[in-house]
Amino acid sequence: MTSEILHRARELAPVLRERAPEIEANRTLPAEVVELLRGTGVFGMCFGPEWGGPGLTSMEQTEVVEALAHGDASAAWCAVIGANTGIYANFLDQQVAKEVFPRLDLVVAGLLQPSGRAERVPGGFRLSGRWSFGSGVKHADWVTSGAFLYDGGEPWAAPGSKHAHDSRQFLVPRDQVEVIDNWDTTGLCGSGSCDYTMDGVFVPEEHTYTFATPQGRPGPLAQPDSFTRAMCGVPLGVARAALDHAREIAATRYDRMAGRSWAESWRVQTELARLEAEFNATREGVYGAMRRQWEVLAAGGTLDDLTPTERAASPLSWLHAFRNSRTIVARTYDLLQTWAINRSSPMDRWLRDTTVMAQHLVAQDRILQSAGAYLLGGTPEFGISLGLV
Amino acid sequence: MTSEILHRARELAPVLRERAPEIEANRTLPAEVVELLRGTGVFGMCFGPEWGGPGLTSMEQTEVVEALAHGDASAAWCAVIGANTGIYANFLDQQVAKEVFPRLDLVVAGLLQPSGRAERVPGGFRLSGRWSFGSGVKHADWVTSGAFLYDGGEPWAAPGSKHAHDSRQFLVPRDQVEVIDNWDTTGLCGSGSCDYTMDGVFVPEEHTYTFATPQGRPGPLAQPDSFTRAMCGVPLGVARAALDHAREIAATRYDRMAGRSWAESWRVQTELARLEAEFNATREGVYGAMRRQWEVLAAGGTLDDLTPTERAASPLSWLHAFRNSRTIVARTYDLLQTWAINRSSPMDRWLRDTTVMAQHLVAQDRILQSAGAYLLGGTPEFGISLGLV
Amino acid sequence: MSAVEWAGPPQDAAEILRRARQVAPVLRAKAPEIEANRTLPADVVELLRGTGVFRMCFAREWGGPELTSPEQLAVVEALAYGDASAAWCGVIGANSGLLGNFLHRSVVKDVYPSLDLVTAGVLAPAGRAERVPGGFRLSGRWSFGSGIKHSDWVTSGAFLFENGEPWAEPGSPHAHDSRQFLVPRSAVEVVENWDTTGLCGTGSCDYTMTDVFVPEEHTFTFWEVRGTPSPLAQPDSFMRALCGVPLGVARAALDHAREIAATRYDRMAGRSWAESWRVQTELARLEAEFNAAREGVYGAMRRQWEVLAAGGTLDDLTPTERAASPLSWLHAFRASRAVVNRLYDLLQTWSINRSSPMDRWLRDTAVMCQNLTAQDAVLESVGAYLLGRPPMFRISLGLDR
Amino acid sequence: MSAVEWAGPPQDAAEILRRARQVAPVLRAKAPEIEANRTLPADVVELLRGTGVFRMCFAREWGGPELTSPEQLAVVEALAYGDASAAWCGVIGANSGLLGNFLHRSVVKDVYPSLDLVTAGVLAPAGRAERVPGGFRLSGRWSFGSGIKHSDWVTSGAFLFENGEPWAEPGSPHAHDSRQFLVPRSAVEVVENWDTTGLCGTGSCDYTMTDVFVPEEHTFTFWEVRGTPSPLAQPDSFMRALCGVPLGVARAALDHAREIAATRYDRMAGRSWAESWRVQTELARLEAEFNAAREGVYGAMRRQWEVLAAGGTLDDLTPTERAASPLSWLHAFRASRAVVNRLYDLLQTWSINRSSPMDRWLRDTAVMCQNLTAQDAVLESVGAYLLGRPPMFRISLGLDR
Repeated sequence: MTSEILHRARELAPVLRERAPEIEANRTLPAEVVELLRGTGVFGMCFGPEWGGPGLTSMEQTEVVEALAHGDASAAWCAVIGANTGIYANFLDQQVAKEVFPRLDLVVAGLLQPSGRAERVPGGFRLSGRWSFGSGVKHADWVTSGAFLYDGGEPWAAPGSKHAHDSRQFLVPRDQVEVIDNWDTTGLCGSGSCDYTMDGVFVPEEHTYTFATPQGRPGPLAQPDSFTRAMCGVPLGVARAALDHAREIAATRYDRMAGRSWAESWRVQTELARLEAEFNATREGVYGAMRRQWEVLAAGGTLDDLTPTERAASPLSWLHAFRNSRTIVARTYDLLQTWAINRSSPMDRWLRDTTVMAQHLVAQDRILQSAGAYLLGGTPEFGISLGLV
Repeated sequence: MTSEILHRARELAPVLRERAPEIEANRTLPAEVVELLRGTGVFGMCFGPEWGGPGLTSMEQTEVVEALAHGDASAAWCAVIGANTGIYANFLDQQVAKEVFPRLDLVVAGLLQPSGRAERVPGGFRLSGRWSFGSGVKHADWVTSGAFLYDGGEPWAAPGSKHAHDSRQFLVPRDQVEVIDNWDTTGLCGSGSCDYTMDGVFVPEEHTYTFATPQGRPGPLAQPDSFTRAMCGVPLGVARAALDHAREIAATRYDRMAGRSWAESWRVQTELARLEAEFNATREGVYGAMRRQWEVLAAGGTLDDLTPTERAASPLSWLHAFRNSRTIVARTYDLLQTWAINRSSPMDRWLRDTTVMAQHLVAQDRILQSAGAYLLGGTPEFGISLGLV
Repeated sequence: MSAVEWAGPPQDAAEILRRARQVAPVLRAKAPEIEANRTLPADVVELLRGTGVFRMCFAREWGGPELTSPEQLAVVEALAYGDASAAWCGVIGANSGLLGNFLHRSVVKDVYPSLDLVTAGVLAPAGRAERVPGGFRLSGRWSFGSGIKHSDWVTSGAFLFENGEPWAEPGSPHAHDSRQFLVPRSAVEVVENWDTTGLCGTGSCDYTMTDVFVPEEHTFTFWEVRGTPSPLAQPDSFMRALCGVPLGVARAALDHAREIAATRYDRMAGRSWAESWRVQTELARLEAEFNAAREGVYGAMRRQWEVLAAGGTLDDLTPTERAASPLSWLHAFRASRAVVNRLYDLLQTWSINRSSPMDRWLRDTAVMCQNLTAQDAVLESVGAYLLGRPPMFRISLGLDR
Repeated sequence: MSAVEWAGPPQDAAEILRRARQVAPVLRAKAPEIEANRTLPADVVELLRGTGVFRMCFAREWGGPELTSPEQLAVVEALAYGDASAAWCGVIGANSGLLGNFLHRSVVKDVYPSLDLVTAGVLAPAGRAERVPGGFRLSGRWSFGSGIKHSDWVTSGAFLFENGEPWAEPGSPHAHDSRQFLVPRSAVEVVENWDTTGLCGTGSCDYTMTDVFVPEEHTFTFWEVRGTPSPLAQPDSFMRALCGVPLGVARAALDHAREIAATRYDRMAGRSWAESWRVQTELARLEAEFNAAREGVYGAMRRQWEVLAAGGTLDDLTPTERAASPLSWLHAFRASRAVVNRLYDLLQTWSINRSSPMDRWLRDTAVMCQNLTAQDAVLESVGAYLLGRPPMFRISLGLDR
């Protein structure tokens, strides 16, 4: 089962590469591309055997994402986000989860950071607000959104909560949100990461959840960081694609001014090798931290059973993957010089894709701050990045 | 007169280079080396014509320091510190200055940051404390030290002062301080930057001063930042020396494994050129900012007449000079590979010298913080680096 | 918005610089349109023409303002502060006045009846020129002809052939000589293949010629000065001001970032960006790097100008000084691009939308760094020169052919 | 302090690793003495011997523990956590067991009557071996013989000569063949020329031999496996664990910096270092870079081991996988050094005194990065290999001679 999804992802990659200009131009995934992704089984890859799903490990998931990103970054981005459905299922009431996800290939999109306002009403909440960067929201089946809770107009927290103001996730059908067509980047264009709004949408209590309380079977995919692990497969897949592309191009070029083939050029040889070294280290850094974490979690442990160094290693490896992949792409672009600049070269797209991607929260300096503060006994700004909830 | 000091400094450089191992081993400048420096006139270079001095501009001073550092970093470091005598003279009562500096080639050393405690007594202060990093203190004639003021045991500030607790500089004869022999680094060894202490030393009022109040002729060398400008000549001189050395060595080496001379090697050609580019930019960055600043100050303006960008440019260029020179040395070391590692290669010493030097306050991140905060309207931690007193 | 009106052509450097600064905001506003057009719109060309940038290199003997290289650089920086593509076409178009120093004196007035005409074209020899009575028949395809669509004249490098055989002048150091060929714009066919996402507006298309007759007197080389000797009548002079484009963009990005940063508040961290160590130190670090890169260019240029203006030649510079110029150009390109990249990251998601100029500057600087002046070949050549070996790319050092 | 007592030689990887970790603090305490001595003091050599590091590569058929490459690497990291020079000599000395796979089976027991003997020497052919009856007469000078002073045997690369003429085996791909020559330590003359300020304690002196007779059966090459085939009987196996030295040092520096940082207070800024964005982000960034460099080594090594242990050869790896190993070693050296340099800066003046280990680590990593495995020649060779061209430095790829 595992290898089947990976196999299909690899088979789909060249198709995605071909459709990349169309995906870009569309500024969100074309419906047909969504169906192609669905056909690989990627959207269901996080559902465990208890759901009849394939239950891929985080390492296996990341490999699938890398394979898709080797084809197209936006498609892979939407795939990894859509694949989180099976992770959210672990935090919902299990009966409700079965109802909202009658099939394993439905897509949930949305912004998890609490940005909206949920007023308590009988049986649930009335939800309003505006959420940014809702990647894949246009083709989603459900939308999950973070929001702060209010009761009678006042900020509300559960008795004994460690927060002054509690927040939760709210799952609503896609047709209840209004998408604002404001995703207008030149990188990762096809992710359709638009803002969306809701105004007084009723959400029943049982469609709300938090990542602090798993309700499904405990396990490595019922952890507060589960849904961020495989994202870095996107930059890694793009970087690998760029390196492969560069090796292929370099093998065919001749430098007339210097009177030697590129394959004989110190510049090309050393830079290509240096970038391989950096890519390998970056990628192994991700998988190494992930394997260690999985080992502990699969044995029934929690993130607290990791040493601080091991625990910090995961979010740091993701950030590192985003940043180094982007650097590798930029340097590969320079390696190919004017062979990179034309829109017909995938380097042009990859440069823009990795640049935009690297602005995502998981690659921001605050991750460094939080991990460093955690290691030093200081105050992390963004504890959730370490699974500190 | 100007060109005479520079000329002598250049002539002295090879002598200093030869004595470098001895200077290192001695962990402070040998007396004979101090006299060689004195002979160049460097200790008097900041005294203006009104003192019968040569009145070198900051640019000219920096060139002298670069020339000495081309020979030996520790000697140049002590030279630029000793040369500040002529700058301190601008902040002392002019009659007192003439008494304490009867000749123009005396050396003042000491730590300016307020670290000690000065209790007000009739006619002056009783000064106690421990000061760190007193470069050149062993061969100094006078010692200047920052200290906080106390009156009747209580922190004291002048009426109307913007500080809660005022500090001042205290000038004492060298024999009144106790030097602690704790300078034990492997870089910049010869600077003898030992701690020193004083315990209840009486300092008459007229031997105290602050950089906020020039008492000599106003001008570019009577500014709160005057004494930090030429320091970056030390790393710049070392980096230039390393580049010259590498070019010389590279021109003679043959790579047997590759079957080509180093002069024909892409590795050597491109790296040497890249380092020249970085060195030139770094150095011109210093002189460009300095020239602009001098132009404004020499016309009777103050630092406030510079645009914020121009004002920030000076301390940033110094930091940049320290850091980039060190990087250039480290990369030159790598360029020469095993030809750099033996103690007989100056690269070994330069690597250690520039590493230690780069820990000086002028090269620390807080300079970046202060300049950035200044440009953004935030709060500089260390305003004096921008001449904000 | 485009209604910038001036009374007649500018007379001196100060006036050209003033006008360049004045059009910069107009260019900034037109940037999306410039991008979309993939070559400079006609009204933008006229805007540039009005600043005097196209005439800035013309020697006084032809009635030109003859800006020094540092003055030219400042003009280019000012234009690039508005739009990179426009500045790029500005500095390329300004080559007309430089070519005037190498053309036969007899034809300069005919070729350039106005000082505001634009010359475009590719100098590296790529075509083939067959000697015929009175001149040559020129054919070939040249790549990256920035600004060619709005140009008046096109200059192109080509190898010389006589009766189908490679030809070199007796005593030439080369086995096969090349020259520049100046033809009217109408003589060339433009290939519509400039399709980048950076520096889009330069219209740096390929162009071809087939059997175009070029009279002998419309040919020249950069090794034979026919005008009055001057610091601008040097083989490297047309490369000097190009790096004003990345420098102008980097300055614009620094100013933009400072402005944005001063207004942002980080809710997660609970402090304003102005009080954030991250923002403070990174902004300061980038100022330091930018200043150094920029002063590196001006410093090398001033020293070179000083020697040349005193009647010296490039050979009167020390090897280190001579190497400093091409190295400073490369460094300016690369450092400016790094500054833009890091500012993009500094502003995080405030950079990614197409409405942010950071998005465009990122693409512009990535593409411009692929220009020959910013390639490793320059490092290799300068390094070889410093080590006493023959450099491959000699013109960047102004080395005699 | 040096009284570390163990009951007999260790029997397996876990025990060797445990002992290595146990001696690390002792080595750290002795580091100043090791430095000052410019070669390992005798008691430090015995300390290492006691850990079993020198025997760790011996195959089971010789009674050795036959650690896998990842296990060896972990041992080296653990030693380097204590002292870089000691770890360097540890991994070099451990070559005895690897050479056992290439020596004639008949002599292994004679040469290594104990598994704890140390082999030092320089593998790159630098000397000259003249064929004589029964063997060779060897002369030459070899550079950088780390650990030679305390070694029992010395192996040296040399070119073969017959009657004064360069000699190659019929069918050899080389015009001139070379081999390794194993001689007792007493046969070589050590030149006292190791005078660095980093990695001081390795005593990596030059050594010479003049006309030393080496019997045929004490010669070997890395292309002919004479022991049982195994993942360690490969031409590249002696290079694999060396990068444990920089990795161990970098880990030590990271831990040291974290410890120091947790206790410092910045009076000028008015906050503890633990709450400083500068310290937090830089420490985290360096953890990320270290982890990646280290996992890069283990990842490539695991994949290689998997293939070799299944009976495959290096040719069964994809080119990308095969290139990954030497690249990961180089990267480990360079990244570790960068981590140390940046931690030195992070701690500012808390690093500069000789009493801080940062001072030593700075010098150690600077010198070790000049080792061939960390030089650009590796990048060049691996790049050439990936592009289908003949690499210069073949052994790092385990390419057949």
